[in-house]
This record gives sequence, C-alpha cells and structure tokens, in this order.
Amino acid sequence: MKRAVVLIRSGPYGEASAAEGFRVVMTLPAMGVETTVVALEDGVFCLVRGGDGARVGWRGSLSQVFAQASEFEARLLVHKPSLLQRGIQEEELVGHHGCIGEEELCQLLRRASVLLAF
Amino acid sequence: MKRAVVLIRSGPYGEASAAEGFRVVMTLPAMGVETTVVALEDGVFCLVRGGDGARVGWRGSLSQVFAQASEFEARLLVHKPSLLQRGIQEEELVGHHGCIGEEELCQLLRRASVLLAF
Amino acid sequence: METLFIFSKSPWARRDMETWLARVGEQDQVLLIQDAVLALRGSPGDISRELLSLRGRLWVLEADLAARGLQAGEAGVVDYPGAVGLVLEAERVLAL
Amino acid sequence: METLFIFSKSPWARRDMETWLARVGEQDQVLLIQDAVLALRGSPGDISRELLSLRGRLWVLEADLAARGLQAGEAGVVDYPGAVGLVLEAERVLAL
Amino acid sequence: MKIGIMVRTGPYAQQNIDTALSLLGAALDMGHQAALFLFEDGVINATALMRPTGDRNIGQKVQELVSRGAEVAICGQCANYRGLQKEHLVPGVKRAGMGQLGQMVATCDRFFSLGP
Amino acid sequence: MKIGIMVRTGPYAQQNIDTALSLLGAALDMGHQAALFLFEDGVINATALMRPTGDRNIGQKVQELVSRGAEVAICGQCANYRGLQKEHLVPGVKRAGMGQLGQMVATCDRFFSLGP
Repeated sequence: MKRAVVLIRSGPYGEASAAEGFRVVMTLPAMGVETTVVALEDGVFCLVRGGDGARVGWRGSLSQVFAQASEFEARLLVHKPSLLQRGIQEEELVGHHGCIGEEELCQLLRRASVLLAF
Repeated sequence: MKRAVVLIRSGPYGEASAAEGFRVVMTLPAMGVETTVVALEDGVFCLVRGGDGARVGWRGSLSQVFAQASEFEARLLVHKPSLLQRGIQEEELVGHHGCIGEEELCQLLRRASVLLAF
Repeated sequence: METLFIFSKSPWARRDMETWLARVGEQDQVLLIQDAVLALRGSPGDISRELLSLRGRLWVLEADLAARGLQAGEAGVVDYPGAVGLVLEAERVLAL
Repeated sequence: METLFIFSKSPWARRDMETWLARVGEQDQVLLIQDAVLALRGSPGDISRELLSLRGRLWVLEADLAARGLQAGEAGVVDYPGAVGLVLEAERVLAL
Repeated sequence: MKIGIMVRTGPYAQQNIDTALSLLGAALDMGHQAALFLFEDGVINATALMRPTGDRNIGQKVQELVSRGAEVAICGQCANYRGLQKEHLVPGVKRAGMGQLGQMVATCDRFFSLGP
Repeated sequence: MKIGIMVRTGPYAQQNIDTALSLLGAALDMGHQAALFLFEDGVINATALMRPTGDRNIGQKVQELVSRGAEVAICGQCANYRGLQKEHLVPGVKRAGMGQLGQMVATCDRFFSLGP
C-alpha cells in the first residue's frame, strides 16, 4: 500500500496552495493511498480558529475545511516546532490528530512513498 | 517629469520576472518617463556573462538583453552589496552604467516617483 | 510621508522583510497585506524587533488580519479606503 | 538512496534550503535545479557550509547551470537523463 | 487623484487580484480614478470564460470595475503567450501593447505592482 | 518504471513546466513511462491557443509528450476556474477530476510536484 505525506507549508488565503493541497488530501484515500497531512511552517496558520476567508473574498474558513480531514480518512498532524516559532498555542487550533516533533517529522517522511509539498 | 526606478530582484530563467521587468524598462522612456534600472539581490545574476537561456528552452541570453538598456535611454545600475554577498566580481558582468552602494540605492529610491520591483 | 513600503509575503517564506526593512527611513511607512500580516505573530531573526521600532508608522490591512484570525498588536489597522489613503499620502509606493 | 530532495528556488529569495537542508539524512541526496543552482555561488547563513558537507550527495542540473553561466564547484553535474536516474534510485522524492 | 496597480499573477492561485480589486474599488468609492494593468499571468484575470462554481467570479469583478469607470488593460503579448483570445476578454478590457502601460505609469498619481 | 510529475504553475512565467517536460521526455527516451498532472495555474500549459511568436510553444511541447505516449491530465475544476475550455485543450490531454490524480499517485513508481 502506498503511503503519501502531504505537507501544508503555506498560510491560508495569500495563495491557494494550502486549499489546493487539501483537495489532493481528499482524493488520495479513496484510491487506496494511506494519507497523512502535516501542517508545518506557515501551514500551521491554516488551523488557527476564528479566521474567515470571506473577509478577503474566499469561500469560507480554511481551518474548518482542514478540521474535516478525518472524514476523508486522512490523518492531520501539526509540526510543533513550527507552532513554537510563530508563538501559536495548541489551544488556538481546530481539531487535529496530534502534534509531532522534528524527529517524528523526519521519520514520517522516511516511511512515505510519495511526498507532496503545498 | 516622472522618474521610474525598476528593481530587478530575481535571477534569470527560473521565473520570467527579470525578462518581463526589462520589457517594462523598454517602454517607459518613450512615454517621457526617466527610467533607471537597478539589478540587485538575485537580479545581479541577469548580468553575468556567458549564460545562455536556450539551454533551458528560453529564447536566448538575458544578459545580452540587459546590455541593451542604453539603447532604450534607460540607465542600468548594479547594486554592489548584492554582488559582494554572492561572490560575483564586476568583471563577470556585461556592460552597465556603474555600481551603486546601499546609500546611493536608498537615495535613488527617494528621488523616484514610481517604483516597480520584478 | 516619503515612501510607503507594502509587504505582501510571509517573512517565514521569503526574505523580503529581512532585506528591505532596513531601508525604511524615518519619513517612510510600512503596510502589511496578504500573508505578510503573519509577521505580527512573530518573525524570524531581527524582523520582529524592526517592526516594533516602526511604532506609529506600521499599518496592517484589516481584511487580511481578520481573514486569518489574527490581532494587530502594535500595528495600526486600516480598511481598504484607509490603505488607499496611505497610498495617496505617500510620495511613492514600493510593493514587494 | 532514501530521499531525493529537489530544491528549485534561490536561497536568497526563499527559506526552503535554510529550513530543509537540516532534514537531509546520511542516506539522502540533494538535487539543485532552476534558481536553486544560484546557491553554488554562495548562500546566506549556514547554507553554503551545509551544502559543502553533502559532498558526493549533492547534484546540480547541467542545463540550469549552463543557462546561468555558472560552475558546479563541489556538486556533481547531471543532465536530464541523469536527473531521472537520481529520481529512480531514490525511494521517494520531495521537491520544494 | 488617479491610482494604478499592475497585477502580475492570475486568479484563484494568489491573492493579488483580490487585493487590487478591493483597493481600486475603494479608490472609486472615494471619488478617485482607478487603473489596472494585467501583466504576465495576470492577463488570465480578464477572461470572461471563468466558471468558478460556488466561488467568487474574478472575471465578473474585473468587469464591474470597468463598468464603474476604471481603466483596465492587459498586455497583449502576455495574452498571446497564454492562449487568451480577444473574443474571450471581459467586455471593456483593453488588449494593449506595452505603450499603454507606459502611459498608465506616466498619468497615474500613484502606481505600484503586485507580483508573485 | 513510471515517473509522474505534478506542475502547479503556468507557462512562460515560471520554469516548472520546462523542467517537467525535459525530465519526462528523458524518461521516455530511457524506456520508462511518463505522466504529467497539470494543477492550479498549471492547466494553462495545456491550451492549444498559445501564440508565442518567436519563442518555444509550450502547448506544442505538451502535445509532443502526449504523442510519445505520456499520460497527460489536467484538473478540470482548475480549468473551469481559469476559463480554459475543453475544446481549446491540446489533443490527447485528459480533462480529469481529482480521482485521476489519485490514480496517478497510486500507479506511478515515483511522483513529485513542482510548485510556485
């Protein structure tokens, strides 16, 4: 079985990368690809509660979209060092499947067959 | 009379920014806009002799395009600190109208009416 | 106002702020839009300190801040007409 | 080879290399393409030193180097078929 | 006063066109003049063929700006390169040469560029 | 072996499509299979309407890749958003849903993405 890790590296709304990355996440499990999403670098801002993309013309809140990851059988993990660097508390985030450290991130990458960065 | 400073900040070929910036430079003097081009940051790589964009499918050498700046009545200046940071010698560059330091760059910006970064 | 510097990219992804904030003079002002507003939650290197030193001359676009659920902190908040006002007050604008 | 990391953006404009070179393990290799080849003429911070430490595991795409008139220095040079070879030798590829 | 913005990126992938449309709309509200030059990938913002189901239609927003009196032009060569044909342009958008850009720069009181 | 690349940027503004076409062409030369998925702004690379006078025609290069047996698909929703119509696509390019991408990821021996 293929294992994909989708890295969400960019913040919401300034570019569509994170939102488009999530569309990829939605499609992989149905094709039999075990899928893990990692929010890291500015991607952690995609999980911050309370934002609303409609303020800049977008359809809605990207954090609410990401909170649906488990509905698509994808695991959503958050890179803790990226949170710390940006002064974001875990309590500010929408629901996810846990935080990982640098070492766990590298192990996760090494177990994957496909890596996609957005 | 309007004074434009066009900042070429990006290197050649990886993106079209520098080449498109030069197309803007070609058009401004004819509209009565006094035009200065400054190659800075990775933009200094656009002036390095000996490259050839055809190697990656482009039309030709961007350094030869930039060397024509004076034909369009635009001044082409090079930001010396950007050269130093990247270990590039002035002798490696195609013809231009001189190097400027950090202080001269800031003065130039302050005398302009329009600033465009590429 | 002399020059209005508009930053639009995150300081965590790009080096624009790292390179250009040092060129913001005492008569200049700074407007953060799009992903550059992320800088208000903290930035790499000296950027946070440099932004702080701009007190009174640092602005952030309200819509971009609200979209991302962030607070303005030390920055002044402008809406779109306010941003247009800054553009017109300035002698020139450099958007990076 | 475990992971092939492909960098395509200049280290002077983006922080990709700054953030990701530390994650390149001993069984991994690195391929520089597009504007990332500019890193071979020098890079900000620790990047030059980190690239040097990859000796034997650092590759650069010949066409991108030649287009920009640069030399490979310590990096091994591959043409397009050589780059395809690296992709296939690796267990996985991460392009940044 | 007349404010001009050059947008160098396309619709939906980057926020530049959304920002530019909001700023120029505000400028018109305030009684100023507005100009928009679509350059490089930015020309795609002027296609009338967008079908963004359930999302904002950026082409329509460009058209609204035109209908409010803003001057909107695209780089014709950039459009040729990207297969954007004249008959598919939002009505009122000028398919222009670079001279049009030069004229905008020369006539706007403030002009700046939002890029990739 | 089968190599797949996702390209997320359009033609002429960024080098990604040029790099991807060269790599996939080399893979075919070496007797491998090749797949290309055009996503986000990348869909514009598949328009048959490009007129890049005196420059490389990227649409034609995509077509050459198809004619050499590579699988080339674009994200249909991205195309709708950008006004790229089915009848303007390079022949042989599949206008696909995201499922097609999932299938490429599942069937390629190596798959990676070149983004903005």
